[in-house]
Amino acid sequence: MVNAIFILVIGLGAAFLLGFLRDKRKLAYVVTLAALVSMAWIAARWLLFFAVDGGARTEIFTAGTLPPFAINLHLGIAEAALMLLVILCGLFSAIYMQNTLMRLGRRMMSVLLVFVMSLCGIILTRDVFNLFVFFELAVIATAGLILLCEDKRTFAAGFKYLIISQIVSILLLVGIIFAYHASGSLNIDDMAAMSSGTLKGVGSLAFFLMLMAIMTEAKPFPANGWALDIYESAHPAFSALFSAAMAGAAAVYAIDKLLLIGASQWLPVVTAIGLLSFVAANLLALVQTNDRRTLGYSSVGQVGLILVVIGQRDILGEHYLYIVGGILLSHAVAKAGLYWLSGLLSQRKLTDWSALRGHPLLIFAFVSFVAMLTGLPPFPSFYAKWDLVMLLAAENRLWILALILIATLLEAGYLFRWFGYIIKREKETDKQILSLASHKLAVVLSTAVISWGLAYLWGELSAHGNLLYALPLLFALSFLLLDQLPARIKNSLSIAGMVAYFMVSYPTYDPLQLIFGAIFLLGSSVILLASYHVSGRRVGFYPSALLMFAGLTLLIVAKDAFHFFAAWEFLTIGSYFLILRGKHSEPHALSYVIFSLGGAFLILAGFALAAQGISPFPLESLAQVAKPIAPWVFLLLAIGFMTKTAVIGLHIWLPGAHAEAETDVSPMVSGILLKAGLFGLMVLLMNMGKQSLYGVELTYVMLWMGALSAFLGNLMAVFQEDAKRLLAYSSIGQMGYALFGLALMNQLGWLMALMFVINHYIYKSMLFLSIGGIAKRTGTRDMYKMGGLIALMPLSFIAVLIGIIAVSGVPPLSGFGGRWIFYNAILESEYRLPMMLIFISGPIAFLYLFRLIHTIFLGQLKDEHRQIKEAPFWILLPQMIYVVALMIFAVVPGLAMRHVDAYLSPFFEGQGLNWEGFTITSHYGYWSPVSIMIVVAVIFATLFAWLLFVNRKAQKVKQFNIVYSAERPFRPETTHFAWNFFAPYRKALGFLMQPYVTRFWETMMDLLHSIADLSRRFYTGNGQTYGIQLLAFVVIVYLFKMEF
Amino acid sequence: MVYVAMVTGFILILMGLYGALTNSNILRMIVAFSVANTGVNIVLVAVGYIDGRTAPILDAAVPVAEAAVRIIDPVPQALVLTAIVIGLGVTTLMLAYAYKLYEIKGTLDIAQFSELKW
Amino acid sequence: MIDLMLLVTIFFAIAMIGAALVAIRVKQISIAMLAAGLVSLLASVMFLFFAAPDVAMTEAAIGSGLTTFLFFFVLGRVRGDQRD
Amino acid sequence: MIKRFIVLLFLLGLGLVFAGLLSGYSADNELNLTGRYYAEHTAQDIGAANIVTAIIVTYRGLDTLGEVTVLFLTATIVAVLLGRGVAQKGKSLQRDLPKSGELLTTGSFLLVPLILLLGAYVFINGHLTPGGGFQGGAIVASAILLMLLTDPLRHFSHRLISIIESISGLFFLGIGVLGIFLAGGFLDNRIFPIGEFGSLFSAGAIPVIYSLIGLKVGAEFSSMLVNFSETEGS
Repeated sequence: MVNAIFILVIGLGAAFLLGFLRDKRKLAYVVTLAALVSMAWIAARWLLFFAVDGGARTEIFTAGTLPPFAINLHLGIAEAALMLLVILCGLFSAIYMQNTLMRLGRRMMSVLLVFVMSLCGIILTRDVFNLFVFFELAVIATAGLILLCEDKRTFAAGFKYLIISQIVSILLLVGIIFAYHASGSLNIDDMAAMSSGTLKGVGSLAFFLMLMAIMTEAKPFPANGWALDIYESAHPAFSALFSAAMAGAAAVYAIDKLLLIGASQWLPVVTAIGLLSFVAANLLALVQTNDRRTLGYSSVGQVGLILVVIGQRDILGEHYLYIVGGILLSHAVAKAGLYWLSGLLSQRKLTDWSALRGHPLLIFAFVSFVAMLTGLPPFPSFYAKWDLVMLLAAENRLWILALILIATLLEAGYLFRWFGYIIKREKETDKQILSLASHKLAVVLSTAVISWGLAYLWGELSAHGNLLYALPLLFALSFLLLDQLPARIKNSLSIAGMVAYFMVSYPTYDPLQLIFGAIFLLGSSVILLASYHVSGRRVGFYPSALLMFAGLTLLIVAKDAFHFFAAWEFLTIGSYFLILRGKHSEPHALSYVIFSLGGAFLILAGFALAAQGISPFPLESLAQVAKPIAPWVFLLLAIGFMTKTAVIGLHIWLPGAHAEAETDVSPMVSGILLKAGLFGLMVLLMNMGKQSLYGVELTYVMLWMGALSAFLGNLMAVFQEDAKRLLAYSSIGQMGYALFGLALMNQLGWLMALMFVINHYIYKSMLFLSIGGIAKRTGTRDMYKMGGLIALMPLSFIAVLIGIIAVSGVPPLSGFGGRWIFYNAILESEYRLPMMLIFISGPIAFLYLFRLIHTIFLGQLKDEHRQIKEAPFWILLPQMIYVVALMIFAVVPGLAMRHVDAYLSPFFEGQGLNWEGFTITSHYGYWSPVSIMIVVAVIFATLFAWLLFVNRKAQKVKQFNIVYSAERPFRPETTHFAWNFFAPYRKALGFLMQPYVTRFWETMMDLLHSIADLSRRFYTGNGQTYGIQLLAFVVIVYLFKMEF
Repeated sequence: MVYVAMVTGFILILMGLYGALTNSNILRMIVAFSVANTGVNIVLVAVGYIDGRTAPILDAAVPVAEAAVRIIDPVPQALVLTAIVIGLGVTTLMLAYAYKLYEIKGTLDIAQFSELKW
Repeated sequence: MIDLMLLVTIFFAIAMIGAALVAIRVKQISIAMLAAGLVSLLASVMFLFFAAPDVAMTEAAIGSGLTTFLFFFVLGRVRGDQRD
Repeated sequence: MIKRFIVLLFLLGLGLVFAGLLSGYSADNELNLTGRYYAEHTAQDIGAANIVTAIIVTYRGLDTLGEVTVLFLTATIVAVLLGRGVAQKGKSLQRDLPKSGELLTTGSFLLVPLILLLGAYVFINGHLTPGGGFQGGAIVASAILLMLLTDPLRHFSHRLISIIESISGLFFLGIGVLGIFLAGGFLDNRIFPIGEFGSLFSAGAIPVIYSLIGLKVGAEFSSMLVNFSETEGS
């Protein structure tokens, strides 16, 4: 094995060698690359030696003398990995900057080499003064590399950095010399080995100065204005190095090393600084519009997170390397990738990134990087964050846990908003923003490949198993490769895959899983039939949809909390991509993903609290969670799941997301995705049962939430003009029923909730499809703009008719069955007051349902609609399937329900229903679906025949044009009878419709933004102010540390 | 004596920092930093000093055998040497930057170079 | 003897602080630069008392000599901007 | 005014830290472990009379390598920084400068070789007497400075400077690497015989290394000076 000191020697030697190559730029460039490649090769060999052969860490002595009398270097797996990261980052940046380096000549190349070399030196050395020397080298090289950019402002940024580094080196030198005086050594291990007595008094102060100085290189908030200016103005390839290699690898590793000396009493300081940076930087990033500055803030935040992990290493034990490595590498790869990506664009506004649209590979790279940064599966940061959160909760460090999750949510917020810009913002066609040089492209794409490689690696190393081995996930990912195929072929493949998967796996499902599994797999296959109506390639649709379905499929079979949560994240992300595809869905998709991730983090926190360090944590163990924390676990999980079911208060994301989605996506997210929340609630309630907190029974609260959701959801649906929004609000109400049923905590309630799962899937999918088909033909979703479509779209009419009968729960369709079980269930329990709300919401539902059929299909046909045709065949086909399914389910509900009933009965003793033949009996009566169907059919047939008979002489009336009295009203729609149809009710109940909740969340957002906008003014841009801030930072940390 | 030097060093550091953080002229900031650097060097040398001993050079006056009790600690001196040279490097770089900044804007007022902010 | 050394050290210390005060407060930059060079030069003499001839040489040659020259080189280029 | 006050306030805080350092400081009466080791072992192991030199060149040779690299970097970056957009080739820098006096020109003509010689002496004897590569390098550079002062328009060959810089740097590295193979480790000076203690050719590779450092530092300082002097005044 080659001595690792050759990494330094080669870097330096090549830099010196370049002095000979004044006019031979090409050769100089080749030498630079060759040096970097050979450095990387040495580091990689060592990494393999440690990782694969299990080699022990080695010491490299210089000057033939043992430490502490000469400088020594340490080489272990962490050093090898970090050096490989740094060198590869340098290599990629060198390739990326080919043109710039060639233009500026050999000098810049040697500066780049020295920069990379000095970072390796920082990582390797075990001597504090040597650390100082390498840091100074890195600082000076930074000041040089800043010049790579043509931007005149970079000069100022470089100077600001030099001011800071002057202060840093003063602090560091004073610290070093007093540490030397206190310990008699300059060697880190030596100092660490001394009794902690050396760190009292002078030693401790000296250590404090050293720590603060090195900490500054990690750019902690608020002493980091200079770094942001560099990030904003420097060459993106250098920013990549500066963020990923210098701050994110070398500086944090130096801090890690230094902490060997400071030991545990300094860990809280590092944690606090890291947390502050993580939260503040992500908050400030919310109001940024410049892409590179945004990335800079994100970088500060991520390094802060790494600092938190370092500060928590006392509880991480053997997981420390895995966790810190996962987060560190994720940040490095993703951040460098994003910076390199930003170099492809010539404009600096976040919205200008819409230029990426039409380049699926680049978008894929972007998504991978963003997912890595936010810690989504299957990337290393996900595994790492999971373990971190588990351990934090086990040690009861809940504040840290909470702040980490909040800051992560903030980060997800602006990153996904950015992604929304890419997908949805108008491209400026007159400007050529994107330039795709092949070497730059190669760098970006290979970084994306590396990100997936790391995802695989971390999965392999994980104690929970590799997520990438899950078949449904692989199936979804494989569609990334197939994305060039025509949509119809991909559609057939998806349907075939999902049906086949169901066929193979259903024997292993229990009845509950079977119901959900059938909906998730077969149900979505039926909806996918509608997707045949789209021609072309439909890039991005199938990977997203299948990712969501993969998440759903994995969710129901998840055995432990880790896999449950991973599946939850998958379905969240997949559905977010799906929703984002809608034409005007950008803000709605964003609010969806923020609420969903917020909910997901609550779930994560809940699991962490429950597990108390047990890993893996089986879901059944939720039942064994002990008393004082059990209700809190319940609360966190319940709110998390209820975010997904859009309970009132957490519902504001739903209407927009469901209504603005594409025609075939709306039924997927409404009919199928919402059930994931119910499934989660069932798992929760089944295992934890009733919990009470401060004397309040939590299931009782849920009952009220369900009742309120049912009532208010339905009420809001009544006043919608937009048919799809109406259906969306109706979903809130429907989910309220289901929640209510579950919260009743009796068998009938549960049965009814499961009935709802099936029913709601069928009729909501059907209604969304038919309304979607109509909207497609008429070009509008506003009901008052339609009318009289019954003759033109009879099949859609039938679907809507059947649908609303089913929804409203009147006989003979299955909705009635649901209601029947429901009322039985209510009678079983003693909650009368919420029950009233539920009863009232029934008729309310009827109001909006009536409107759906009345305004769209009856009345007069609009002029502009005379030529329209029935909805496309492929959209109609699933509707007709649903009609049949509804009929069957109405006649023989027992097909599915009796198994579930049997499955549920062990949980609730002696409350089951009696299933005999076609009749179902409860304590309060019996229900025979078949006879009801026959009775209703007879009544219907009789009435219909009578009507026909009476109306046989009916005349057709021609439509006439209404002429306003020589004047057009200001808003023409106000004169339409169907506009604001329920105005009288609005007068009575309008006070309930005030968008309190929306206003609440909007105020929250405004507040966050104003805070961010105010506090970022703190970075005045004046280098001197930055210097004062650094000084203030040091002094304040000192005063705090002295306090404790 | 050591304390006098050390106090002087610390005072120079603080004075230098004060000058660097209050003078808005870039050149004057650099001058102030070089004063602070000198202060650091004094502190470093003072830490290595032991009263009544001689320079760590072995010659006729300090035979090898008595070295351990006759000389002062050589390590801080070695560190100061390095620190001085590195300080020169940074100062030079700052001066070059100052020149460049002047060329861009025709002023040396640090407050004028704040386009990058927030 | 020792007292004399102490006195001389104190004298140099006061001189240095005085020069430093000039360096950070005086109106003309050129004088400030010279004062900073003087601080450095005084320090290098002081290093001799502290049995550090190597450091003294370096400080004299680099800290006060070379640095001051570089200062003046740059000052010569940016003259005309003398406001504070 | 407020700014000054704030700065004063925080400097007071920093002063508090320093005061803490001072009040807790107790001067040593004995050499500490490291210092004692150097005092006792330098003569036998390294063979250098000047212990500071032994530390700089050998024990902490990696620092010194870094230090030389700092100067190398600085010189390089200054060249990039000041070379940009200034001194377009062909356009000579004809400025109306007063001719330097006859005395100065003649004086420098005589002095420059002497100064160069002194510089060389300082760095070659670094292991015996105070001084060494850095001090010698600075002296060498002062000769260049003198030439610049007498004739500001004199053109120095950047190429020559950078080749001296590169060669001495590479040799420095090369000797360091030889240490890995021939002696105990990177930058070990015992690749050559240690020789008789106190003589010029002793202390193994130290005189060679220090001479290389002297050359390199001299070249780097000169490069900085030349670059600064070639910038055009505004």
